[in-house]
Amino acid sequence: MDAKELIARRIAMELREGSLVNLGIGLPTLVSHYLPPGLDVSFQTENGLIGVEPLPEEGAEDEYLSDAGGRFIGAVPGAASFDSCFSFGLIRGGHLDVTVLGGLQVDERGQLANWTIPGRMIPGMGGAMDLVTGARRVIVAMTHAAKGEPKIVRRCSLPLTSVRRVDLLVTDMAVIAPTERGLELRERAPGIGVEQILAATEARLIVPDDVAEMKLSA
Amino acid sequence: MDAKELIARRIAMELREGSLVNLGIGLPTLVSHYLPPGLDVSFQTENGLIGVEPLPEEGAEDEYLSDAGGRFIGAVPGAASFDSCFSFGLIRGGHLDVTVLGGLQVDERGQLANWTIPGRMIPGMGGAMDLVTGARRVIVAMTHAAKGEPKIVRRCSLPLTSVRRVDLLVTDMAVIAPTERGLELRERAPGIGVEQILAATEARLIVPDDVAEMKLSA
Amino acid sequence: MHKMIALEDAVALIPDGASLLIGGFMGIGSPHRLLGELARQGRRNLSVIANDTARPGFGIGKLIDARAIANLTASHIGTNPTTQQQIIAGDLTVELCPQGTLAERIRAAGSGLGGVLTPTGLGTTVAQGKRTIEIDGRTWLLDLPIAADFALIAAHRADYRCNLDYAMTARNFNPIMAMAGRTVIAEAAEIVPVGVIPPDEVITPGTLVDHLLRRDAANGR
Amino acid sequence: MHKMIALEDAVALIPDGASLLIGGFMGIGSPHRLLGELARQGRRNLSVIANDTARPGFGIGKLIDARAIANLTASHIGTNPTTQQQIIAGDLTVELCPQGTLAERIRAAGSGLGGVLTPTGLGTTVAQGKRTIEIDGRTWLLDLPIAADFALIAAHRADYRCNLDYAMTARNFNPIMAMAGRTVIAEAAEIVPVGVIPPDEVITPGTLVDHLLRRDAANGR
Repeated sequence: MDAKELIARRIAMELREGSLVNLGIGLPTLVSHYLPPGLDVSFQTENGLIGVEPLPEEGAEDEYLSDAGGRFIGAVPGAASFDSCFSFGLIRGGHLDVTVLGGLQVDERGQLANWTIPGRMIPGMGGAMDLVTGARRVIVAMTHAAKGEPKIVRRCSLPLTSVRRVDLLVTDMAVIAPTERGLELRERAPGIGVEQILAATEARLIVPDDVAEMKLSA
Repeated sequence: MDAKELIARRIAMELREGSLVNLGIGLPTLVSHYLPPGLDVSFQTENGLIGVEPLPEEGAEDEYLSDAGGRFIGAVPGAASFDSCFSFGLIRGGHLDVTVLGGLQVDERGQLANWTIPGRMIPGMGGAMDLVTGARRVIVAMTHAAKGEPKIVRRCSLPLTSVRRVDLLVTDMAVIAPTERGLELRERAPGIGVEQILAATEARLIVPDDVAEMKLSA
Repeated sequence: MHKMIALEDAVALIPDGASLLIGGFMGIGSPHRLLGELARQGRRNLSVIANDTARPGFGIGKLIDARAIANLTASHIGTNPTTQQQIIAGDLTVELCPQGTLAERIRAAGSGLGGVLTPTGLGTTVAQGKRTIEIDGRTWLLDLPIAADFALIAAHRADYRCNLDYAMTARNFNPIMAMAGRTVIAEAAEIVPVGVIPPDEVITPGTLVDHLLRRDAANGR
Repeated sequence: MHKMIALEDAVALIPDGASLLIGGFMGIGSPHRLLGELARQGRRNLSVIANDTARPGFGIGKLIDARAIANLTASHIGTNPTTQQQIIAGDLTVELCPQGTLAERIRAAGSGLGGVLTPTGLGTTVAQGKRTIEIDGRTWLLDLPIAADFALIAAHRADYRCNLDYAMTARNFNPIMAMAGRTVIAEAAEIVPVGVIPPDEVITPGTLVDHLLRRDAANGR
């Protein structure tokens, strides 16, 4: 299992029956592939739809139906479309149960930076700031380190996406829960030891006596 | 012609091709009966419709379609329905060309009081405050005096509906335009003299040399 | 997700003293079954936010008749003399709010916004005790969001996933309130299979609805 | 009311230096005919407010390619490298705004509200230079309304009275912008008789639309 699949499978375990979920572009999108069987979850795309599903097959593209990355998608029976104000009203108003986003850095305060690298990348924040500020639960999906550089740091050096503390961080090495007390190491990836995690992490982690191995969806 | 019909006919002359108009309950509703032939005007009701028309005949009531007074109405072909936020977005956002409302008092500043008589009548303002504040043009339709008491006064004694200066005042005796300089007498009703108007008016009126007789719609 | 609920059970969720956003305009588009059952179960001391109280015996007027409401926020009460009597008698307190402001305050709560900056009511009695905010030389009234424990809404059609649509002027406050109630209870004139309401015609997505009233033998409104 | 206009004439209404609200999200639901003609007529120095600039050769990317834009307000430009190059070269200034805030700012302008009180962006670089408002102990960022000289919008269907509907995610910013442009120019994939779009399915009432593009021989998008 590669790192992305591992992260996606672990995050899929976090989704609850009946919840409304927004998956960011890229790795987070994979989460929908690993839902526990029978789990009824609705996916929102912030450009205006509840009921996202992957395009069922090539040739079925609707030029009026895309995800937030501009890629053609499908829609489930019972989908609902709406304008951008309504869509972000759902997000900001506490109606979105979970958002899963990628990350560039997460720090000891649990704050996330994921939208810009000044001087190098100015894509704009799109919906990320609203999602991280407004979703009931924010789950960050990212590799634990990037080319040997730790991404879980004492203090974000990159501009923050929100001052809101995220709720869970799932990497290819660990599951970490930002709390009032700091970053709590909750689980380790299969075959990964606590020492390896600590070595790849700049931030101080709160390490319990027993760190369970990640539970993964089928 | 009774006073109400006179007022309604005169106001009908004020409506312009293509405009969106909101008529208050009561006397203002009559205005729609006297539109110049061929004039294309759309009527809004603030409870959520553009395209109001009178109920075409008894028995055609739709339990889901009423005016702002709760009375059953009809809808023209090409009508549009919407929620209360959108409806007042139209009003407050400058998309409503004209509102016609009744009045209890109008004063020399051109300010209108039409929603409450403290200690006697507490119906609530409904949409009146938004309409008077937001419509591009506010036309007040009222009798010139009530039981001998002047309604066009130096200063409203009743609580204001808005601090906004209304644009036109049409009574059974006169057409008066509130301006920066004060209340300008523009027209007199058929058979009514300037002296009669002045006698029935508490406010000071600016009276030009020649006060034309009201132009009325067919 | 099974969200269907019997009328009696839905109303049993609502305790005395609860705050309720109630859809409808003069009873058009009001949740008539819920209102009737609230009165029947004798709920007391409710805080109600709604455009109006319709008229005696109809719509929210039924809650007024049952003396179920202690506090009311509305834009208009002139059509219900019983409401006025209860206010004069001191049994009911009322906050009158301009209709457009009322709609935006509910929307602000449901959309996670901190308030409404409106020109409506500035310089009038409505502005008393409220903050004003000056922006680039223009003054705005700051009105605060209104959420509630429950939103009771009436739809035209609901599908099995609780997607809702509305008919004509019966839409009014319903979809706005469906965003601002901590628990949202909906009733619908028709319940239809998924797909009957196409995505572009859904006004309230089903994820916003917590409970949908079951059809029952006595489904009258 | 006759509102139909030829493409060339519609675009001729828009002068150099005009401010434009332009609907669409990554080109989905953008007014492609208007954008192509703006580029063809060589319009310059435009201020554009839009979610993004799509990609080179597509959607608002055509205006970028034509170097028609001097100022841009958007939430995302990462998909168009030409946009980024023009910013780095100093030919284009950009204000980045969170997407939900952008939508609300446009809505505020179109709805006559004085601003948006949002939690989004608080404590981040987006908050720099902006006012914050404290309400009952909680802090909100004050973002200002955005109106423009023109709104260029793309509908799915328009009827003869210019009532508009939209399809799926092509709705996005279009109906919000239709409220906030001083002149609103719409194009539609289909033009249908009055009544084909029922009242409950109209998203943008025709009274908001000033001009609707005529069908023409080369009606490609």
